Amino acid sequence: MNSAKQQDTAPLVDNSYFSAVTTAIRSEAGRLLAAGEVTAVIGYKSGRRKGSAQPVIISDASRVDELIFSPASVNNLALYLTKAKKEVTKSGRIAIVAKGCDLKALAGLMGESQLKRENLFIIGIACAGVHGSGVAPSEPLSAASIARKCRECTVHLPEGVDLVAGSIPTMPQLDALESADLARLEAMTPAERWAFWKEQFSRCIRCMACRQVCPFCYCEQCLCDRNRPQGVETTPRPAGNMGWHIVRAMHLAGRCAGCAECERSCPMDIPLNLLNRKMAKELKELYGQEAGMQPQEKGPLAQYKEDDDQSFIK
Amino acid sequence: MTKNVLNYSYYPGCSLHASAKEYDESTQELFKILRIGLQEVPDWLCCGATPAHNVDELLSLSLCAKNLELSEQVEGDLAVACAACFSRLKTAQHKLEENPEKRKQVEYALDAPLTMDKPVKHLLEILAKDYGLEQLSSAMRKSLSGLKVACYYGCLLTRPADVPQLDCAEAPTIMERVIESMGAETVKWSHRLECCGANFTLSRPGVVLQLSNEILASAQRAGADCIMVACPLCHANLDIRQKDIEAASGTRYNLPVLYMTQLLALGAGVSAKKLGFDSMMVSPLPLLQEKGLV
Amino acid sequence: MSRIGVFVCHCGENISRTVDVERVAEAARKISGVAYACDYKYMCSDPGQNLLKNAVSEQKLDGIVVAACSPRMHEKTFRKAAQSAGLNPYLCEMANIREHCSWVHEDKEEATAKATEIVTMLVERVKMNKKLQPITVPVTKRALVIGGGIAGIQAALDIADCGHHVVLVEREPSIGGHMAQLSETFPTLDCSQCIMTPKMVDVANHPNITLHTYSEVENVDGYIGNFQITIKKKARSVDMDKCTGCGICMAKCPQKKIPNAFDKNLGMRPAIYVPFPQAVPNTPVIDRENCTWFKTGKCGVCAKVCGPGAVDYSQEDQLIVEDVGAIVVATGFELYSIAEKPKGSMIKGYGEFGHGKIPDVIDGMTFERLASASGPTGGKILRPSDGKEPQSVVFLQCIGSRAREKGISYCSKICCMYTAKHTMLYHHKVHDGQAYVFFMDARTPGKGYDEFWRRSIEDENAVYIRGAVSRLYEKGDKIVVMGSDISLGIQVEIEADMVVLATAVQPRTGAELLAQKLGISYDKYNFYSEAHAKLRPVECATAGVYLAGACQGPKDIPDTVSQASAAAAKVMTLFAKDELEREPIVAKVDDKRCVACFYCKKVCPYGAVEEKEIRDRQGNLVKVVAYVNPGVCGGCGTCQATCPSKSVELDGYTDEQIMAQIEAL
Amino acid sequence: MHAEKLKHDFEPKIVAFVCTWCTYAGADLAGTSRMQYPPNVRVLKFPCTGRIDPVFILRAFQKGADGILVSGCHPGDCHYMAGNFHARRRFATFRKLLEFIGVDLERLQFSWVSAAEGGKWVEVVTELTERVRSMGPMAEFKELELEECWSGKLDTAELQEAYAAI
Amino acid sequence: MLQNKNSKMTLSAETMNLDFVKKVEKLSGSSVRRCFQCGKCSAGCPMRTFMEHPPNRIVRLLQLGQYERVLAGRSIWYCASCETCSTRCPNKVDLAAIMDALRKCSWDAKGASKESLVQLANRLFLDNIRTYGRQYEMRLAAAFNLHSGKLLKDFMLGPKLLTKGKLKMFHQKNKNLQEIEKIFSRIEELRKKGEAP
Repeated sequence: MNSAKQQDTAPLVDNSYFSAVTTAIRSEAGRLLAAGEVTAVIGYKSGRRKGSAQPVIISDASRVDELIFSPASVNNLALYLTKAKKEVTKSGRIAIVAKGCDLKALAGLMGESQLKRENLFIIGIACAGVHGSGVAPSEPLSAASIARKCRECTVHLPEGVDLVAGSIPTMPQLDALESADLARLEAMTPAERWAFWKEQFSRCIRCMACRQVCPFCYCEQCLCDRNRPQGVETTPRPAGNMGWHIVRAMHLAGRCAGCAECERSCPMDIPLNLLNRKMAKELKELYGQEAGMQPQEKGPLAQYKEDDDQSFIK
Repeated sequence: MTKNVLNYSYYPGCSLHASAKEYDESTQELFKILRIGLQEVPDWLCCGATPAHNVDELLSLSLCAKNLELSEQVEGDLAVACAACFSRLKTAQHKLEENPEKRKQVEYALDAPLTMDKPVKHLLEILAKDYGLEQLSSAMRKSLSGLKVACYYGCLLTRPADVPQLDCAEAPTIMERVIESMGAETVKWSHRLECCGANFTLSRPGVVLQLSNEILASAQRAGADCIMVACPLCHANLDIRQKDIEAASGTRYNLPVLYMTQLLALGAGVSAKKLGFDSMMVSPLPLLQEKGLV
Repeated sequence: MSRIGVFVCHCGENISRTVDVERVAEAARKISGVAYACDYKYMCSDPGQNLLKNAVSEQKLDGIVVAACSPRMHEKTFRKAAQSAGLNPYLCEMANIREHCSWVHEDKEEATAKATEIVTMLVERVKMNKKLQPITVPVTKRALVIGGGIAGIQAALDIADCGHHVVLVEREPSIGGHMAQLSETFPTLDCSQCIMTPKMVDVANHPNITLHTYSEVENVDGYIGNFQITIKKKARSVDMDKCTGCGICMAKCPQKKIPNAFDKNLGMRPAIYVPFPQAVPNTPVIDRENCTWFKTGKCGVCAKVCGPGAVDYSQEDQLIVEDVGAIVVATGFELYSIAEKPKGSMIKGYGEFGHGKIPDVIDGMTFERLASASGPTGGKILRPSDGKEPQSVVFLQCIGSRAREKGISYCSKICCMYTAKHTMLYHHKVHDGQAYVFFMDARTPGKGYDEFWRRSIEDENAVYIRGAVSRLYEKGDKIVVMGSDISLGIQVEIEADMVVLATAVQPRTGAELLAQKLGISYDKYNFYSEAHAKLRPVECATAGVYLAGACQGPKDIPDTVSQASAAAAKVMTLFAKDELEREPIVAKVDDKRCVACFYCKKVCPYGAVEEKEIRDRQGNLVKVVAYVNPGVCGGCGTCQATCPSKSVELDGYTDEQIMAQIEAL
Repeated sequence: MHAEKLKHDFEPKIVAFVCTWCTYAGADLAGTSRMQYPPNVRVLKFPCTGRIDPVFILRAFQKGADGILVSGCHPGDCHYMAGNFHARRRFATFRKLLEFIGVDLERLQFSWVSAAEGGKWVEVVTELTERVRSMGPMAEFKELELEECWSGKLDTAELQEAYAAI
Repeated sequence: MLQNKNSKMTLSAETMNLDFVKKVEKLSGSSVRRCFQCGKCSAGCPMRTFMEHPPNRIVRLLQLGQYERVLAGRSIWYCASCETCSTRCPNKVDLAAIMDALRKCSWDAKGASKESLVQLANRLFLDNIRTYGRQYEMRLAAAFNLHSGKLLKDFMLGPKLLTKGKLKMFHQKNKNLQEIEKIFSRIEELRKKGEAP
């Protein structure tokens, strides 16, 4: 994880890009609220710390200038439609600022009939990338500060949105650290992998941040909190942790949008996105399906083909 | 001279006056000792046998009809020794009763109305049914016990099912029953009803050798001491040609082929000398001596 | 604290030989929550069951485990016993210590240990069992019959005669189907029309039958006992109530030269027509493609001449909805044509027979129309090409059928018999004509069938030649047939005046579309699949749907009628009860937990999951949740395994029950 | 097989999750035909493989199973039409996950055993039992169960290497 | 005319000689059509190996009216008249009788038959009856050998039989020879008048 530290700290994109995106968001938000096309806009505003950004819900046209977009606009705002601020959707049509990965989450949630496209105005961001975890918000977006997921992002330019804010500046090719890690893990023996994950999960303190921040963990009661019957131990013991992370990965398989919020929000720096990325990869190989920017009627695990691979079945 | 129990008119058939004379002799002897009267039909003529019906059914029918007419001169049902003649005569009766058109033609040929009602009986039938097996065994003087006999029916005794009605066409037992009543032991064997190829004795002896060989082989497999026949044609092929068959097939059989009447007569106490054993190609005497029958 | 009773069976010696049953009972007593344990020689015997019943009442047991044979053997027996002892049957579980233990192991120690563990697991499970009540579903005692051929007619009449209302839907303007097209029927050679038309009239006049002709099933909702059927009534352009069936419209219609499909296009019909004189209902329809009025807006003769003014050009297709409790599918078959291959047909086609380009190469049904007294030739066998009487007719069997490489591997079943019939009809009508039949085998399994076939040869002069035909070609006005007599091993050549092909019996084009509407399964040929090839031959796997006739596989008239009556009987059995009772092993949704992701709905093989709105007292929508219709749910539990929030539970196999077993490992 | 098995010092615990229509019936058939197989297996009956939740497998491992068998109807024979098809995808995915986590898949067997395949049931169960026996106990999950919290010590060479690798 | 037994059949009302079939059915008193080619006759026929057309094929050819093919073959002459076929036929087709009928047709047709020897034997046999009334093997054999040119056939057999008194060198004729002659001649008459087949 820390291998990123050695990277070059030169800015990847010019600040004008971010200001361009910001103005685009503001003007559209203003127009929408003024015209009453939407009852609220979900976006980012600057936080107290210098350069930081935090989610904001604006329902008053006069406040649109609070809206910004910066390398610190890391949060996946989809969360605010299903969990964090669920009730906003009740107020009417909502505009939401979405990076490519956030858009995938929105698409997924539509596929799971949590959202209706017609109730949303999606302001898609032509996204250059955002900060990784543990980066000072004031830092420019550099090879050093950019999030691992962004280094190998395939959805810089959102599709099927109502408006695309900004345009992607030309960026250097960054080497894909996550894929590299994945490859390294895959190359290990089962025993080595077990050792690796055992170590990782043993650090887990079960703060459940990963769950709280995940747009797809919208269950009202998670089965892992149940004790009659208890499928997964709730205490932060190695056994329970292992169970929790396996169940979580399994539940996200074929759904995860790859926003890596879980990994970002993890206080113990557990590389959770590796699991999600791995599952996405496997499902694509097995059934040629992956989370995309368009809603899918059925995910890979909600359907079957009569000739699915069964080489592993005797 | 005591009175006969039964009386028959007798149609020996051509062979019995020639190659099968021992069949004729033994029959006479047997019937004498059983006190069954036999009176040969005067001036009987050849039934036409296979050649006739092969190519000229009308002729075949006419010859048989003529014989039936001739037989009327003598008292008693018509006793027939030769299976072929028996088959022809029965068939003729059968067909002429069934088919008025053919009957008309035959009546024209004979220039006389047909007299068809005289029952035609093979010797077997007479012995087994008319005379009866109990009487037969009570007539036994010397048991044939220990003698393993393969009873050979050939084609014509029982086939086709609805004509001779001597016994079941496919699984007859009449020969076995008759000879067992004289104490003999009969063997189960596979070729009792196969054809010996009689028809080809003259024209295609090769055929005969092949077919008859299989019959002899089967009898030998079944462990028979001898084969018993009720038909001179079968006898001719199995006995007279046995040497050639052995030569052709390279197997030694040395299976005596005896007429049913010879064995019965022997059992009924007729002296072996009168039964023409010496005139057979494969001499049965060694066997009979071994079994203490002569 | 639960009070479980454990009953260990010796099964004579079958269990006790390798399992120390006393010790198993002993061990069971020590399990917490077990109030009573015993062993007995034959638990399933009367004394055994009484032992159990008494224990239940004396020990006040609230759950029992019978350690004996496989539940597939005796679960019902012991649950009944439990019930009669006043215990909910679903609080009784069986521990399989015979098939899964005593019979498959030799070592007594091991077997006993295993048996004990099995019992323990089941005890833990039964602690979690809930009382379940059998599910009841109301039954709408009306039946839908799809298809008005002999199968549909028979089924409809049987059900209607039993006093239940029947909705009969027929795609064509008249009922009757293929049987109405036949001339005579084997093996008795009685005239098809004569035995068919009375039945058709019965249908029309039956008080319990609602007949929708010229109509199709548009949509099917619901489940056994409670289907909602949407039927599309196509615009007939003639008012059925006003029309008297006088037929003057047809007589006066200027557009008369339209090939009549009913006569296999040999005869002609007007644009306003009934397919055949004995049609039921005897009300014409306007064929809008060919009607001058609909093409040009001019003409309108039929309307002018119609006394009662029944002709109504403004009619439109209408959709009606019928509620029924059971469905009989009787959509029948169609014959493969070598001219154009039906959509979806796997048959490669018969170029060697001229692809239907040779006019005097016809199929069996066309021959039927030629031979039919009410047919286009008034019953004269005449060649389509020049109307001459054919002096030699060659019949070819198994065209398309029994030809794996040509696409269809099955036997069409009826051809051997109808071809034999054809040779007779031909011989009766053309005395000096000669009929030849090329065949592979004569398949005549049926009462009087083989005799019938032999008759065509022995009394009716048909010459049967064993062997398939290689090809046909025209030579002047003759058709040369190149075949071979395989019993002789000699090639045979015949110069025929006419050739009749016994072409394959196939399902209706688009049969699969109806199947999808009904949610029933079909094989690779699109024949509808029965639930069990031998023991449930008229039911579909989908409850409440039954099959009759050739839509399920090639059938002759007797077989079709039998199956139709069988299907009717099944429907009556269903209707004999006011409510359906079924095992309560169904999924239930916990409204509080459900977050409406509808994964359950996506994976449910039965389409049993619906969306349910939850509203507060004021009626505002609180949330939408999944709802499992107990009438439709098959009880597989796929929904529960898929549900992320585990808010759907399969009764009888709840997570609690299973986890309890796992914990007890 | 039986006689010498008695000598083994390690008797693996095998858990079988089976559907009631095919595999459970198949196991019954093995019984009625008096076939013999190791007594290590414990059978849990489900209506359909479609009902089997990966959590159960996880739980069984944690509860000390050394080998697990999941078995149901052959494709197309499912009593519920499609349950086993869904299960097939679910477990294909779950295997990949466990593999990635580092669970040795030799311990997790899937099979189709029809009601007529008593012989196959015996074969599958015996094979799995003997295989797992030779692999020894399923240490991984058992350890986890025992540990209150992992020391975090990199005490083995492979562990250090693995750790360094990331 | 057909080149060989495998040359192609062209079937039509003309090429299928059904009158011939009717004739055979009349002569034999057995149905030809009834045969459904189960092959049981050929299965049991002791002479099958000597025939180029097995019995069932003979019937099949008849059914298709292919009489030349039937008569040209030697099969009909290799039938031993053992009646096995007729006895076992599941359809009561009297094949033995049909064979007789066919042989008669070929006999009358005097067409070149592949089996002249059998015919010769038959002819001599019947001549014997006509001239003597009964069979005398010696004479028959001698005559046969003379006519067939196989002078030494069964040469060794003769003397043996003689010594065993089985062959009579001298034999008397039947006294009723003229009656026999009458039968023969009246049959010929009948045939001339066409009142008999």
